[in-house]
Amino acid sequence: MQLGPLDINFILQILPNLLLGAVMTIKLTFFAIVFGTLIGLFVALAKISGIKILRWLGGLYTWVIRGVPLLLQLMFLYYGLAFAGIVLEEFTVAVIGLSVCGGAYIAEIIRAGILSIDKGQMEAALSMGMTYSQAMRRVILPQAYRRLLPPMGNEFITLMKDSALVSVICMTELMRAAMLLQNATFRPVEIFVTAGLMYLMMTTVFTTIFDRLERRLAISDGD
Amino acid sequence: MQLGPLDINFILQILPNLLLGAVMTIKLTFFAIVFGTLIGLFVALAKISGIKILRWLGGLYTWVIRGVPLLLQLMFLYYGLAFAGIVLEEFTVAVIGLSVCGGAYIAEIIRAGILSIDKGQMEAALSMGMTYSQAMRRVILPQAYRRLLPPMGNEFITLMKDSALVSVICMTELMRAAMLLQNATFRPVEIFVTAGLMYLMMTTVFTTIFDRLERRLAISDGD
Amino acid sequence: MVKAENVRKSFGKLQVLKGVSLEVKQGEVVVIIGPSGSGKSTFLRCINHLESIDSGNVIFDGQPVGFKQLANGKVMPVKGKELCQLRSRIGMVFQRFNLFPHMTALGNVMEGPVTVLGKSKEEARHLAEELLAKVGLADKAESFPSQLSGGQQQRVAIARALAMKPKLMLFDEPTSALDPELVGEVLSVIKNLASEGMTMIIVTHEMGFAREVADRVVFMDEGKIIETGTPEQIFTTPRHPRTREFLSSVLRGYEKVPYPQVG
Amino acid sequence: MVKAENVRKSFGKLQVLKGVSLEVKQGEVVVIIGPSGSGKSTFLRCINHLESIDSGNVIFDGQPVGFKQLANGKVMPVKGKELCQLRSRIGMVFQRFNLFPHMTALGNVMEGPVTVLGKSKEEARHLAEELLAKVGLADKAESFPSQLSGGQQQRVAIARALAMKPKLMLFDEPTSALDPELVGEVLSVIKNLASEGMTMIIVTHEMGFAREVADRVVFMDEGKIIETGTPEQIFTTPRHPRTREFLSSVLRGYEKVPYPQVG
Amino acid sequence: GSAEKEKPAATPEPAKQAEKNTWELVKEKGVLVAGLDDTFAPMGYRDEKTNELIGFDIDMAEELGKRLGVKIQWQPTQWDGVILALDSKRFDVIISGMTVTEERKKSINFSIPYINDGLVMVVKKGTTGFNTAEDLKGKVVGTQAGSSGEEALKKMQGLKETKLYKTFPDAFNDLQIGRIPVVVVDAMTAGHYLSKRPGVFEVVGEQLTKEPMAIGIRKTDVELKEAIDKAIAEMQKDGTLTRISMKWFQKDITTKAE
Ligand SMILES: Nc1ncnc2c1ncn2[C@@H]1O[C@H](COP(=O)(O)OP(=O)(O)OP(=O)(O)O)[C@@H](O)[C@H]1O
Ligand SMILES: Nc1ncnc2c1ncn2[C@@H]1O[C@H](COP(=O)(O)OP(=O)(O)OP(=O)(O)O)[C@@H](O)[C@H]1O
Ligand SMILES: [Mg+2]
Ligand SMILES: [Mg+2]
Repeated sequence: MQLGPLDINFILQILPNLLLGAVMTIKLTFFAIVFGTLIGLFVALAKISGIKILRWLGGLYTWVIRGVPLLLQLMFLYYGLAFAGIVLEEFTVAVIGLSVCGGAYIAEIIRAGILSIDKGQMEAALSMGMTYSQAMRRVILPQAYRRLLPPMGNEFITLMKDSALVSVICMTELMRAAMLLQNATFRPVEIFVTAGLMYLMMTTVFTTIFDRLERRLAISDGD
Repeated sequence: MQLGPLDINFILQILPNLLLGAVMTIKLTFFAIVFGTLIGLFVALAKISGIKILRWLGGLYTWVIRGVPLLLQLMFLYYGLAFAGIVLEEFTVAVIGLSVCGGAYIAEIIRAGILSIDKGQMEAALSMGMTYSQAMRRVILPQAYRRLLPPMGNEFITLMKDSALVSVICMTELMRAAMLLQNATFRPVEIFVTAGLMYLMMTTVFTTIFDRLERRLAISDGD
Repeated sequence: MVKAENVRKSFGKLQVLKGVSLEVKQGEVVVIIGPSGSGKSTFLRCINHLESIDSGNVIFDGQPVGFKQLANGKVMPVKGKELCQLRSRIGMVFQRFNLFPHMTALGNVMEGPVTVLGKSKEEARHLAEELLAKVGLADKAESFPSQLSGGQQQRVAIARALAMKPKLMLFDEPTSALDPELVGEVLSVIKNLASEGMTMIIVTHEMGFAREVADRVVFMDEGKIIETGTPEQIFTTPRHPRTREFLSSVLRGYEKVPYPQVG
Repeated sequence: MVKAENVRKSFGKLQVLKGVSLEVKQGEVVVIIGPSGSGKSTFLRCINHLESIDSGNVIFDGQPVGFKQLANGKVMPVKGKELCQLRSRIGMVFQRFNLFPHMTALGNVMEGPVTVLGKSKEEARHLAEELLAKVGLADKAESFPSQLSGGQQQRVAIARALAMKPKLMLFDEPTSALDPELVGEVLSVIKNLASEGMTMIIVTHEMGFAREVADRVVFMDEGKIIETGTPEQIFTTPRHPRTREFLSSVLRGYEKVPYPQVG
Repeated sequence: GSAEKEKPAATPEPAKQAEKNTWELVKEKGVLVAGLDDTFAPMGYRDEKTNELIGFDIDMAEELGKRLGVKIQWQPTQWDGVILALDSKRFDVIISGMTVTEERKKSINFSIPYINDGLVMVVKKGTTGFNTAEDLKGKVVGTQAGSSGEEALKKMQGLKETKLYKTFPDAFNDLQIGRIPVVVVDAMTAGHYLSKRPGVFEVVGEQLTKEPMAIGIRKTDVELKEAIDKAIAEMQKDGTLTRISMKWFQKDITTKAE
């Protein structure tokens, strides 16, 4: 069966392999989001905290990570650390690399979100006798949350796409699955078009979920 | 000379090659910024125009480009197009790939910037007898400009780092220069550390310039 | 000068103008009053085609504005250039000033003559300085809008509109975004314009001012013109019950806080 | 109840409080007046340690707040838990309300008892409903702040502060962000509190209200307390020339637009 | 490896056969564009100081060009996509120590071989237990994606995993790190990297395959192949190849004239 330049039978043949890759992409993205958000939250809190050394460390972290290509970071984690005696598995390196990188961006997003909350909110919470962390958890973060959604959604999609880079450390996610297939069959057109559509589908599903979430939050919030 | 695990003499030996790569990185980034901004401007205008088909095309463009990893886009431009008979040079592919990708993000940034300008500004301009394009050029874009600076600065840094990806199509920019050196010398540590520092320097210089620019604009604007 | 014939306009399902006809002669000052949401702003914006109309005609200076109605009742758009040319002869002053924040007061006033009329910077600067002096802001030429009070901003906006040497001026509640103590300076500028014979259509809630400056007062409600007449007639012996009702509710407020004395 | 001794506070080079001492007794209502920038807000914020002080002492209920001055003149921080515990017994109402926008009125009032005092939701809800009723907002329990008028928001803020059963209430210009017609409802709530014997320190520009509710009026200027006295004494026979000057400038406005009658 | 049936590569129909063939075009321009993996030491790679391309293939192609009367223009390419790039006419030939394999023969033509090479097993010095191909069973084996090593490993049964690297140095790095126990690589590449980190690795066991290396040519370019074959045969006879081999490998591993 032929569809323009695409041989549908061939696509069906390679689909299982690509799907396997896509599952790995999703897995990586999921872990990167979870750990990246955790890292981002702590770094953001460090960067707005009153403790100078924490602010400095947070600044150093975001500066370095955002200033160096992820490709290089992955190389460093995979080969560099290993030469220093810390040998990590591909999957571990991939998750750490993506989380650490995503974390730097998420930290900036969360920090901006927190700073956008009126200072009076923190003062009101403190003056009620809340501790700093209670005020963060009960008052500031819930408000920042909604403003964070759109940039976080974008960042998550970026992470999903960046997961394509872990192919350099021999993780077989969707991108590398496509490359390997291409190597075996020398038929780039079907392979890359299919892989591209799969990425597009995944990112679109993601965007849609986030849009929904945003709209739901907007309603539940009384304004 | 030895500095921790780093052999300084060796670093001095490889520096010229890395610098050559860095120059290519800067060249690529420069072209990507220029063309990306042009593309972004036109796509942004298309997406807010009154003409449905333009809006639709603009939407399609940003959706696809932002939904698919740049790595895949580069592969497509390099191999896919070649199969369709359009054989482009590496440099051309690299610049097109980076510009087209950057353009999609810049389009969203510009669009958001334009939409953030009060509707009354456009109305005031039109009611004076300006054409739509005069109003855009004289009234809307100059105002949007300042709000665009911070996100544009970020995007430019992203482009600089993304230029590392064109190593997959054998453009010898900084990232690939590092890889080639490691092939020839088999000494990854010095090479990747130096390359990382060079990236960090370039992105930092960029950030600093943008910060300055922002501050200068803030002053010159009378508020 | 300007003539609206049976103008209709809907936003989605909401019909905002339900057939409005109004003719304004050269040199005449028409004040439009009416409750919020009655379509006053929309009507004003239809006159210089900031809103397109669904049916009807707007004729300015003998030329159809934006859309013209053909014999078969269909409407046809008037082209871009022609439209800009038309708009450049109608000045409009908005409730929220809409000065260009990235230009000085002088730059705001020079912008139209230079960009739209293609005058030299030299010439435009002279004109602009003259006009700023006329609205009492000669010393604020180099200030940016953010450095001016609301009343000063609105006067710059008026100067900006006048710089195009318009044949007709439209004012949409020019003082309603101002602090009470700043209202007077703007109204006095408008009164001077009236006394110089400028043709104007003014939407306002300042009844005292309407009474003083209007040749004719038009009362609009729910997208229709309910009643037209001289200020004396409308304010003292309104014929229509809705007019009476509106005026009594507005004037109750008006008697308590008189509009600032101007001139 | 609360005692400030020689409190000094600088922001960078600017010394905002230049040694302020004030004692407020149980059940007393102290109103602080003074020109803008005189340090009134800063002083209030020092009392519950929203600002740290540079030197001096603040003693609340026998305990030092935030910092205590040692014998050698050095100041030592009071620890986190202790500080929160102290703050929970001092209610503060801000000029800009600072309600939590993501919680209903009821949620705002319940928040403190549940989170800080660890009460059950059940108990907190009962208390909150009672307090909302007390400030006249029983029917607005389920409204979000964005759905309330400024005056209603401020009353919820007062209820929120009362929910902690504070021994002292601090008000920082509680009505200055309100439209004039909404001022009365908030002042009447505060007056009721006063009549119930709540200890309060109130910063306000409403001189009529100050006169009516204060046991003692404190006049601050340039970071110092210039004069203290009963309302009668301060308003009719101020001793210090600066007080006279301030009052005469304020009361000129006050006589023109009397503060709305409350109660 | 992937199990699907290999189909012949989708070679695009050349624009029109009636037009000039590639060899005519090359002669006309005086330039032969050669694709190479410029990370493939010691066949073709970049000198770390001058950034110049050096290696056996570079010297050999220089001689080849002289005999053909054309200049060689090098076009670096990603080895993963080398056949794709040849098919899409990014260059005219592949001169990059390309091993002649059955799989590749399905997609492209080869010149007569100019080097006899073969795959060997490389391990960390002191590792025992790798003597024959059988010993790879149950092991994680590393090699470069798209290399002849990958193709050979694909045919073997019972491997635990074939780990495919972007470049051989990456694979050797992982070997040293200990993530993989063995790398399968052709003998002369192994020689190069062993000399760069002396004492870390060693070649063990028997040579796994005999693999001739040749120049890759599009199936359609019959005339070009003829010309190249003739030139290589000359170089075999007059000792040019042997000379270059001695320079790069200190021994003669070139093919001999039949
Ligand atoms: N762009 C728009 N889209 C949808 N509805 C609109 C739009 N502009 C105006 N309307 C609606 O049209 C009606 C008339 O609006 P208009 O602004 O003309 O009233 P108005 O008489 O000027 O009132 P006001 O005194 O409050 O300015 C209102 O119900 C308004 O909500
Ligand atoms: N966080 C701060 N950083 C720097 N300066 C501050 C800060 N807070 C207040 N100030 C300065 O301290 C001085 C006193 O401020 P404060 O708010 O206490 O005055 P106030 O008497 O409450 O005035 P107002 O009646 O305007 O509220 C002012 O000059 C103000 O600019
Ligand atoms: Mg209106
Ligand atoms: Mg204050």
